Order: sequence, then structure tokens, then C-alpha cells
Amino acid sequence: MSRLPTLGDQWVVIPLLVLLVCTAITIIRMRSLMAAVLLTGIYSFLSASWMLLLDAPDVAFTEAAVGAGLSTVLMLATLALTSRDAKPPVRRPWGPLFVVVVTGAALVYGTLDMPHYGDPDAPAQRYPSPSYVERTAAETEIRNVVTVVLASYRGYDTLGETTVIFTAGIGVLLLLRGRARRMGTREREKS
Amino acid sequence: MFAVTMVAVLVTMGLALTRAALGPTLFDRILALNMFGTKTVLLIAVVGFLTGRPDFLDLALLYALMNFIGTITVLRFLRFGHFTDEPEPEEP
Amino acid sequence: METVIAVLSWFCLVTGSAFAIIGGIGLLRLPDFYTRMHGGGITDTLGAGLIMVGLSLQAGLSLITVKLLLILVFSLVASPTAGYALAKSARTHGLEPWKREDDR
Amino acid sequence: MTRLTILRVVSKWMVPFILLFALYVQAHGDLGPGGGFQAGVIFAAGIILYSLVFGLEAGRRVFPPRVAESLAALGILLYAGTGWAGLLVGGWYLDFPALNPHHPSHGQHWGIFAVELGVGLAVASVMTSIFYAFAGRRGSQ
Repeated sequence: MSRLPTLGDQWVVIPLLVLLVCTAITIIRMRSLMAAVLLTGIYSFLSASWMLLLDAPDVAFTEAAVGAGLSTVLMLATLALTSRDAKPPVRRPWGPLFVVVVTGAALVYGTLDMPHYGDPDAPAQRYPSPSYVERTAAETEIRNVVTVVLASYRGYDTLGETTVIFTAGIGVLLLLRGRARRMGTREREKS
Repeated sequence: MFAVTMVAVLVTMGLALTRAALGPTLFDRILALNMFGTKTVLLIAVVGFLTGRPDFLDLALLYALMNFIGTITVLRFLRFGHFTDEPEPEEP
Repeated sequence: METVIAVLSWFCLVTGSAFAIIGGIGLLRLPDFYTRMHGGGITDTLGAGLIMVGLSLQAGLSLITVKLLLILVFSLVASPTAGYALAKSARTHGLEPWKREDDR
Repeated sequence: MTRLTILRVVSKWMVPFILLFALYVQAHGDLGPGGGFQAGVIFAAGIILYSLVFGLEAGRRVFPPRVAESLAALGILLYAGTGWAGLLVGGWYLDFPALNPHHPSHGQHWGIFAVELGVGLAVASVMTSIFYAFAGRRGSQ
């Protein structure tokens, strides 16, 4: 009888998660936004390694490319337009802290009902139906099931997602360019 | 034996994270970030090897690349404070 | 022959790990930024290099070895370059190197 | 534009390999991890590295903003057009097996390749355009 995989087989996950929590706490305590951006890079590296250990290389690929590379660039480009330091909080955030702790405790309580790690009967393994995995090889001769599900079986979703990216890009261009043009005319009027 | 290497890499990651958290200057943090990226590459290479999935090596290459680009971006930002084409500030 | 390769690769992996940890300790314990770069340099080149060589010895002649060597060459070029840019940038920002008189 | 000579030389050597790696990820998406989105991001990262080291103006000459914006639209059109191709040969919208009635699996393969190419084009162009838009501005201080 084959044994269910346990967390013990992947002990590397535990130190990774500990490091992840340490990084998150450090980011919260930073006042310098620049240092926070750097630590976000570390956080992204860590979470991508974690996703990789959970056997999701496609997600890890995206996280590595976007989280560690591009978002650092874009966050720094944003920092160039704002101040470098976060303002210290005005009052003690006891109320929000209480709400967050209660929500977190509720969520942790919720995880107690979740299926065992690696359980073949877990909903995550049952739905979407495993037949996708079986059909992929016969129907497409493509080895990466994730690519097939994204591009073919769920083609409408991906079309929508690509359109969302396009729309977001157009929106950013409209906002930034429009403002630059208005500021340009104002400077010309001044001179 | 792979486990020994993994433990070593994880310990080094922890040390680099401590340095990144302590600072004191921004340059120390950038150095720690760069080192952390290299250690992630190593961790992925070893894990990919252990699980017998050489696909992971593409990922390791991508990490190495993004680490370099990230470091260069941060340095350039520190030097100029923006990304436009204005001339470099004078040496102090 | 196989035993020789196995022993060599284990040797590379263990020394690489040792260098990685030594560099990490250096990064944490050395007194100022420029000396800490030295620790970072050890892990990035010697540690990573030995571990990669050890892994490719394990893999034998295959696509895996090619990819590992590609990563190795890339990181051997990229991380000293980043280190150089970092040191130069710190120097132009006026970060002074640590001297013995500063030792309190 | 930076004055650091070593950085300039190394980046000049590295950028083509980054772009090549992006193409590899794009084409390799059906065998290993990766695909259009990731390839697009890596391509954009290569262009961004070039712009950071050699100056925004040089980057804009290599990959002009106007071209980037057109390519973004072209990527979406390629995706949607592949869907229409399914309609034209008598299937449904985005019906890849219908593209090659004799070998439905080849049809799937072609369709997925075209669609991923569209995603890659759109993502690379949008990311580069956003970088240009952000990087070309300075804060009011």
C-alpha cells in the first residue's frame, strides 16, 4: 500500500516558511521604503521556492519573473515619484491589530477542517477532474498539462486574462501620459 | 549528502536574511539580497536534482537572471534617484 | 571510475556547502560593508561554483550538466559584476572603508 | 546610462542571451514549465536591463514605444484571431482540434502555439510600455 506523502518528506518547506515569516515581520518594521522594496525581493524568492517545493513550477516561474524582477523595477520607479520613507503611524493600532488577530485565528481554526496534506481524496485533487491529466497526453501530445489547460481547455479564461493585462497597460499609459502632457503645457504657459 | 548541501544553503539564507534585516546601510541590504538570490538558485538546483526533475534548472537560470537585473536596477536607482536620462550627478 | 567520480562530487558538494556557510558567517560578522562583500563573494563564486560542479559530476554527460554549467557560467559573470557595481556605487556615495582606528 | 565600463560590457553580452532565453521559454512551454506570460515578462526584463544600462533613449530606439503599443494589440488580435480560425474551418470559437481535421492533436498543438505567442507578444509589449511610462517621469519633489 502506498503511503500518503507527509510534510516530513519535504522538511525543507518548514525552514522556508520560517524564513518567509521572518521576512514579512522585517518588512513591516522597516521605515525606509527602499529597504522594504529590497526585502520584498527576498520574500518573492522565498515564496517562489516554496511554490516549487509544492510541485507548481509554472507558478514559481511566474513568481520569479514578475515578483523578483519586474515588480522590483516598477516599485522603484514608483518610489522615484514619491517619498523615500514611510511616515510613522500616528496612533497605536490596537483596534486593527485585534481585528487582524481574530481573523487570523478564525482562518487557522478553519484549516483544521482541511484535508490532510497530499490526500488523494482532497477536493483540490478531485476538481477540476483528473480526466484533464489523462486526456491531455492523448489529445494534444503536449507534455505540460498546465499549458494545455490554460491555453486550450480554459482558452476563454486566458483570452480574458490577456485582455485584462492589455487594458491595464492602456490605462496606465493613459494616466501617466495624459498627466505628463498637461504638465508640459502648464510649463510652456509659464515660460 | 544532498540534504547536507540543502541545510547549508538554508543556513546561509538565514544568515543573509539577518544581514538584510540588520542593515545598517542600504548597500549591506543589497549585498544580502544578491547573495540570497544566489542561494535560492542553489537551493532550486539541489531540490530539482533530489526530486529528479531537471526542468527546475530552467527556473534556476531565470532566478539568476532576475537577481542580476534586480541588483542593477536598485543600484541605478540609488545612484540617480530616478530612471530618466538626465546626466549622472557629480561625484561627491 | 564511478567511485572516483562519486567521491569527487561529494567532496565538491561538502566543501561548497562549507564555503557557503563560511561566507554567510562572514556576511554577518565582518565589521563593515566592504569586508562583508568579501564574505558575499565567497558564497557567490566558490560556494556556488563547487556545489554546481558537484551536481554536474553527479549528473554525468547530459542536458542537465549543460544547463548546470550554463547557470554556473552565468552566475560567475553576473555576481562579480554586480559586486563591482555595488562597491563602486557605495564608494561614490561616500561610504568610507573601515580602518583599525575605528575599532572600539 | 551608466559610466561603469564593466557593467556596460557585461550587459551588452548578457542582453541577447536574456532575449534568447525568453524565446526558449516561449517555445518550450509545452514541454517544461513556462509559456507565453513568463516569456513575455523575461523579454521585457531584457529590454529593461538594456534601458537601465545604456539609457532610456537607447532602449526606446531598440524597442520603440509605438511599436510596443502596436504589438500589444497585435498579440490580443492573434489570440482572438486563432479563435476565429476555429470558426472559419467549421468548429467553435477557440476550437483548436478543428484546425487540422486529420490530426486533431496537431491542431491542438498549433492552436496552443499561436495562442501562447499572442500572450507572449501582448505581455512583453505591455510590460515594456508600462516601464517606459513610469521611467520617463521624475517626481515633483
